[in-house]
Amino acid sequence: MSATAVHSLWTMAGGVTSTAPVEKFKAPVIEYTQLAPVLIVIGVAVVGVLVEAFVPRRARYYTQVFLTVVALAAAFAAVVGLAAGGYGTTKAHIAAMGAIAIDGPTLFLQGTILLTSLVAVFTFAERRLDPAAHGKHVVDSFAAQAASVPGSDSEKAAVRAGFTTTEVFPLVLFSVAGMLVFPAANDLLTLFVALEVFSLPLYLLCAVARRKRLMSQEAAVKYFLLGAFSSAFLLFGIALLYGYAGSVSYATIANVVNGSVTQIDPALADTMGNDALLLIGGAMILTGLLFKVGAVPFHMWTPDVYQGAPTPVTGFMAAATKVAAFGALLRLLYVVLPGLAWDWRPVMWAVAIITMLGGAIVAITQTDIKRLLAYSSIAHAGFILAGVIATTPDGISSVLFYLGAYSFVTVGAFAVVTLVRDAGGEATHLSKWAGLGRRSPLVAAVFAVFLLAFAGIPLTSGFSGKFAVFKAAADGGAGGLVVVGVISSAIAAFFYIRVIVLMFFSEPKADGPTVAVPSPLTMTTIAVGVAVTLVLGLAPQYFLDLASQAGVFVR
Amino acid sequence: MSFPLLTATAALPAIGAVATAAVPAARRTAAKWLALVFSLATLVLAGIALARFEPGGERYQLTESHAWIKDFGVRYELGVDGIGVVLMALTALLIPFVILAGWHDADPLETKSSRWRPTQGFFALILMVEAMVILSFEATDVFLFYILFEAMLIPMYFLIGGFGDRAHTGSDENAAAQRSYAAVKFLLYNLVGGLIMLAAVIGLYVVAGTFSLSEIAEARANGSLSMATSTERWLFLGFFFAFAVKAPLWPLHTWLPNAMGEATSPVAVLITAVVDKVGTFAMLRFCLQLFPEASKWATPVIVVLALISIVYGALLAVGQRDIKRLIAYASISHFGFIILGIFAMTSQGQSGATLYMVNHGISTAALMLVAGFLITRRGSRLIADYGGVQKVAPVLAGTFLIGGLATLSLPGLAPFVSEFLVLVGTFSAYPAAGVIATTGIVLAALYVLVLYQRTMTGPVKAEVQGMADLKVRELVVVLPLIALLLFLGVYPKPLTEIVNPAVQHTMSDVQKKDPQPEVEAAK
Amino acid sequence: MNPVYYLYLAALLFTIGAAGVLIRRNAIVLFMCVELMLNACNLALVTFSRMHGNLDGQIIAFFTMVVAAAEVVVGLAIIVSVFRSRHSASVDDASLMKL
Amino acid sequence: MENLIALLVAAPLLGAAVLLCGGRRLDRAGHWLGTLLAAVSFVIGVVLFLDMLGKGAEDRTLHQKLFSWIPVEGFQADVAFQLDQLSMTFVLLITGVGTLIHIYSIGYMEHDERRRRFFGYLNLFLAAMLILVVADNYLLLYVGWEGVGLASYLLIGFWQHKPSAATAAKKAFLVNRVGDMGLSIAIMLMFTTFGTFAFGPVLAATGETSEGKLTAIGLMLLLAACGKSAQVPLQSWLGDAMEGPTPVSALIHAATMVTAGVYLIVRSGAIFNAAPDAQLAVVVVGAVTLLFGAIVGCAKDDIKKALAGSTMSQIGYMILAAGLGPIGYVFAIMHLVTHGFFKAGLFLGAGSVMHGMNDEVDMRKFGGLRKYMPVTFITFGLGYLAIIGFPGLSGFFSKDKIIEAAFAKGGTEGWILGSVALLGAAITAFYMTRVMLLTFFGEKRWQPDAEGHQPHPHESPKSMTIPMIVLAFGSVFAGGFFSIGDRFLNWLEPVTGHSHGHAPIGAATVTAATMVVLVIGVAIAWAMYGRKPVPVVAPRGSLLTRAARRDLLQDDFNHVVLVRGGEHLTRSLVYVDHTLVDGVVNGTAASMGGLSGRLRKLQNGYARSYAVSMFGGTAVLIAATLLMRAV
Repeated sequence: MSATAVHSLWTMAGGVTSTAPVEKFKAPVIEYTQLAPVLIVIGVAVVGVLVEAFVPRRARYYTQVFLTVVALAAAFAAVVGLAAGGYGTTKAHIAAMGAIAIDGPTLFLQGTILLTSLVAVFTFAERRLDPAAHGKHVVDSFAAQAASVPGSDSEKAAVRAGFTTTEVFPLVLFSVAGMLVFPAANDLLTLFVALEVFSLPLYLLCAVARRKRLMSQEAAVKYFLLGAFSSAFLLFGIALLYGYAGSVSYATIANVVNGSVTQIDPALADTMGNDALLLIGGAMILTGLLFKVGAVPFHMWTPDVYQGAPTPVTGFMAAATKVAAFGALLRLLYVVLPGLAWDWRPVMWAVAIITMLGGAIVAITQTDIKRLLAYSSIAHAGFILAGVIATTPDGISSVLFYLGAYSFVTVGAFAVVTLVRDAGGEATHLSKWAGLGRRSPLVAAVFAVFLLAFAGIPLTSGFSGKFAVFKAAADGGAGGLVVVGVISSAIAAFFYIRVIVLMFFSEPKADGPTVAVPSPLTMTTIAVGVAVTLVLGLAPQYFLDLASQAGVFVR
Repeated sequence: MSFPLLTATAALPAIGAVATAAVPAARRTAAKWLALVFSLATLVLAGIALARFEPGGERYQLTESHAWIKDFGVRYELGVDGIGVVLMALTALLIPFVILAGWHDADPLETKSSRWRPTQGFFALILMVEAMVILSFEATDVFLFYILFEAMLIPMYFLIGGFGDRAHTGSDENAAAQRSYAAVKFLLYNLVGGLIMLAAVIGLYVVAGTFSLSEIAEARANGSLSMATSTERWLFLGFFFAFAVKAPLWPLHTWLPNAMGEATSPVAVLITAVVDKVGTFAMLRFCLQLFPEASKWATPVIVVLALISIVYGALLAVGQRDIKRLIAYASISHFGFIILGIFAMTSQGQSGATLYMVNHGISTAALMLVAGFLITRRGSRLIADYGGVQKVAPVLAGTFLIGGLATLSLPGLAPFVSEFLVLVGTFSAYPAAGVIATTGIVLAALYVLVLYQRTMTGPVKAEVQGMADLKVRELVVVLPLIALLLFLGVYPKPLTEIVNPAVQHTMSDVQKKDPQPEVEAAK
Repeated sequence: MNPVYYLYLAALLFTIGAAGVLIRRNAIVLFMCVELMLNACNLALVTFSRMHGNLDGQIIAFFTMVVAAAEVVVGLAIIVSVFRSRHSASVDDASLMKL
Repeated sequence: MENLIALLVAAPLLGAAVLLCGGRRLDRAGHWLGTLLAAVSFVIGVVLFLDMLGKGAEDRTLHQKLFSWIPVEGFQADVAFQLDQLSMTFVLLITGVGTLIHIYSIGYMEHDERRRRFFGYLNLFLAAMLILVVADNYLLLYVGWEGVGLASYLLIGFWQHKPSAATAAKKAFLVNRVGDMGLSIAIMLMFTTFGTFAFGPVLAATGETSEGKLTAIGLMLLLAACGKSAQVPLQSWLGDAMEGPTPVSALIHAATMVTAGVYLIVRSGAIFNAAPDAQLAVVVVGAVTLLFGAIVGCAKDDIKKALAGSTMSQIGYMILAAGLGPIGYVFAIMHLVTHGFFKAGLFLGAGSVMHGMNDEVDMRKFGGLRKYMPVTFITFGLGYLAIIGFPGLSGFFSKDKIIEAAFAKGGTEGWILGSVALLGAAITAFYMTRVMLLTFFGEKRWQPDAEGHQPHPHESPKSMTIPMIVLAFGSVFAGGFFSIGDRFLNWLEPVTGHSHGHAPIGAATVTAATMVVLVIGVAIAWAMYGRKPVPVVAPRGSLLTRAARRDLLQDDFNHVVLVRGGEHLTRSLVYVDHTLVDGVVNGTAASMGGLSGRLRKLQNGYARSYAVSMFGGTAVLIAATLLMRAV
């Protein structure tokens, strides 16, 4: 493989084997066109940083929004172009000297991430929701000046001056770039770097809410510390796997794991014999990924961070991170560790079960809509894990489909959450949502559609996704998981229904929140969410086809 | 390609629902008329379907088949057998009455809000339910059926929770709480049932690889699809559980009295006369056809549960103080009969059960709607608040009595035919069960007559004084139903002719033959 | 010297770091513990690199250092801003959101 | 000719439909229409009868199939009629007495604003009763059976504003339903045994099945008969049914409907003949009821209730006779017919008395009415003589035959049954004489009614007296007409069969014994009520009297055991439904909520504890993978 070629180059350069003639340095081959989506996003992100430096404050917002949207759209176009060019199927291969896999899942997930990010960015750019609070300045969801202390004079001054944190746009782009690489990573190093690239901007994004800044900062601290903690685990796992296989390339590790490796030098033979390295390493990498996915018991950051982060960020994070992380998880389990399936399947079974049940049960007693959606996302992670465990091609495609369906619902739902506001900003406490259906039937109805999709009611995308995943799981011999999934769906239904009851059947409170009339930006987000929800619910065949065509990993 | 009649029958009310919902807030009455017109047009289409159906022909007729979700092995497959077409027609028949009866049920109490359009919503939801129910009677694809089975819960849920009976005791908040409790209970019970069925649906796919009823049946018949006994049983239980919740069968019944009590009468009719029929219908179509062996295996338990439902429902009906809850428990008792008839697995039992679904739909509609008219007048659901109504409103009392007599299966009225068939069918297979079920007829008389006595007879209560008799709109609702009850009681042949062949198909699915009369068996 | 000992040391350092994260309250100390864990990883990587005789591990170690530096940038920014608003670096004080 | 059968039923049915749906417009002419249609039905009946007489005894049976009612695989129920001599007898009785009572009601109900509806119900009753007797299968019979039950319900509860009437109506329907349960089980048994429930095939095939099956069928039919004919233990509704207007009591609760049980048993003779155990049950029920009714009749002060007791008792005779088998069938029917005349006459007389006495029913408040209501007195008196079996009058012939047949049963059974029947005759003489004396003789004990109006007894209008006179003719002559030359026996024998038992004592002896007990009964009654003034307020009376006033405590038993027990049962079931069935579900939900609340606490907001969870999770993950490998 090309990766080893590169590495042996370095090895030789180190002079370990001086007997062999020194080869001529070969420039690495980088398939720029195939990496175009990532490169576009990163490039524009860098430009965005420059914009912050050089463009006058007044024009920054428009420039940034324009650049971000264009970047994401262009990247998406590139993905579509690649897919149309057959890179998802026949021409799938490993690019960038073994670092990146360009194949069906990669393109599908990149497409999903780019689209969800695009819609999510619309909510980032929304500036009409909070007009009354800050006088003449139009404001968005982000702090005027994140560095100023909450409640301090400098903050007030920043607000008065009409500052806005337009840095969020380049940050989002960096994060998206990381996410695009994450599921495509074909060696452990790329995996790690991508993880950090998409995580670090997210930590920052969490911290920059305009309202409830203390909570926002707290969310960021928690997310950061725990995220760093988990990446340490991931990295140690990487070290152990590398120790076991002598390589970080997925393909090589896979060959070593299932024993089909051809050349065995003594050192490799030595470490290969030590299964503990493999098992512990694998488990620790899983830990890192399960953390990102939000699976129990690595989920505990989720509610706090979802609640504290600015809602547009939450929506983006909940949707895109999950897609990227599951993509990476899939690739790890299907490409690197299939030989270890007998070991990780029972463990993942257990994780899936407690994730489904835990998420659903704890959600019952939640009183904050964002926390509720956080727990819901945990339960959904459990459902997706059920599909992951199927270990069949169907499993891959069902997970891909589920991720696509889920991410749009999530972005849409959080977009609706940004609309319901009172004097303190977003009114996220559930009691404030009482009677929303009376006051703004349309918003409530839209949110109900999202909730029903979360609950997996037929004719919504949630049902199609859930059905696909459960079907794959049952086909893959995980019937028990399906039963647990069904039970936790029932439990989960309870709290989704509770919100609907609250919105429609409770009398509106006198001091209840108002529903802001958003700009076309947020409207677009919500409309896309609803449209995708219904289309994937009523006529999912095209997308299922897409997912199943994309359901093959290249090795 | 011929005209997709079945699709049209289901699509029409769906379109109607959208159209009704789109009517501006101020044009309330227009929305009502629009809904009524759509429901009547649906009735016409259903009538055409009924007329086009040839009892002696193919098992499934008017079929349509289109690719839908290939990956799930799902096709958009429609077709009706005798049972389906009859129930479809019943649904189409009842909805105009439901709409007419609920004409004022969703008028907004205050007219100041311009965006809140309850009336439009109410009628749109009713039409939505109609569309889904009709389609579920037509679906010959398990997945398609499942989707509708679940999806219809949502409009039903909003109908129950959003439009409660305005006659209630206690404070408004209390009533609202009760109502949302009932709605949530309805939804959760049915959702849990549905989700368990989902597991079984997936299991079925894993085993069979398709959801097409005809393909599965064919594969089972020619032996290319064999299920392990335990698999079949688990799948059967998954399906049956969902249907038993919907039907509802004891002890899964407790959502029904709440839902029927809190909903407006037309919605209560919608629940018990239309939506719940999907459950019993599905037992006949899916449980027996897909899992014949498991059905036979489970029969003893189901028969016992059905018997408990019959007796228990009737006894609880006697003990109720709320008119609508009483009718709800009576319905539980009746559903016991239907399920008993289905699982007796005799021609008479199953024909009876099918007729029972139709007749119960009509008779409960009649009784419940009149009860609703009564309740609206007095503003109370409590039996004790009434007395002597027949003196002031004789026509109301008379129609109520006829509805009641139909409920207690008086010969000459339609329910008698079906109930007797069920009893005979059960008796010939399980004599003891038949005898126990017969006590249901005494208990039915008890709760109906007690209800009638306490509300309609005796001295005229002060609050009842001056109660108006039925108005023209209400008569238009009630009289056709009563006429139908009489007609089908005297001449049920048109129905039985359509139903019989379908029942024979089902009987051959489960490979059951009617027990021979002793005298002939001896020969 | 047997390189395995380095592995043991790496594991030990990793565990110390993890324990520190669990035990200490000061966000800065917590963060340093995480850095310790990352460096334990680096040690392990380098050791394995030596055992296998290829450079992959060493390269990753370099990357890790860069990443750790980036983490410091982000992390300190967040921690400092929290400190400024709360006048406390204790992570236990940041518990507005729970249940 | 057979097409007329449907018309027979259709005429009153049409009347019912028109009268009940017609609305107020028909108020003025409604009663005439109802009466006319009843008469039309009677005329058709007569035409059919004459036609039947013109044929040979063996081909008198007419069949008419209207349409296939419930065609289901293996199950064939037709709307088809069969008119044979037995049915014919009933048709004439029903339409004849029915028409008379329609006429009577024109006067009786004159002041009731709901008279139109009353006639509608009466017509409905006629139609249902005719369906009952001309049905050619048990299922259609069942339709008529329930139909008369409905009509009876509506008519007993006609004055619904009176709670007692509404309660009585409900009770009647409910008790009847218990009997109906028997009939439906019997039909189901027939279906599983014979594969059909048409009279012809079933009755022809009794030889092909076991006696056990037939006994079961027979007992179930008996249960049905008990309900409809107010036999012990389902007799309790009849007394309360007197809440209905008196013409109703006369028609439905004396002459026709209550005798349907007798019809059922006689019709199913072939089944009973082959099931001696069932037959025994029938005679026991008949004998017990005979005494029961008679005793109750002795104690009642309410004239209609006394007559109701008498009805019960007389039907007991008929059931007894029917239970005797072919010896008794004919006499059962004959007594039924004569009883139809005199009991209807008696009730109409009672109605006439009440009509004149401000609707007073307590006989202790009558007295000396013979002068004020001569026609009523004479017709009532003739009915009285007929019922006690005064020689030469109707009752004498029919009852005598039954007593004779009872003895002819043979053996100890015969002796016991015969004696019971004789004893019944004595008691009959006693209580009827009591009624007669209290009402028409002695001094006036009239009391003002609740509103303080002093009664002014007067003779009733023509429309009421004429039917009474006609019925009195029947009471006097029917028995003789039937018996002379065994006319009735010959008429019915082709249908019911007949056999002469071996009476241990001669017919003359029986007649003589009957006469003796009759005289004794009358004498005792005269001694108690004729010789000395009767107190207006009833004395406390002996234990038996008090028990008899309360229907021999049977109602109390029902009340305590069934009503109270039932109330407790339903109430506890409501509780169970709420706490147990619903409770389990709510409990699951609540416990889920509790679990949620507890698990929620883990999310305590401290980042370090989250890290612990992660660390622990990883540890477990690693341990589990390693363990998995080790195992």
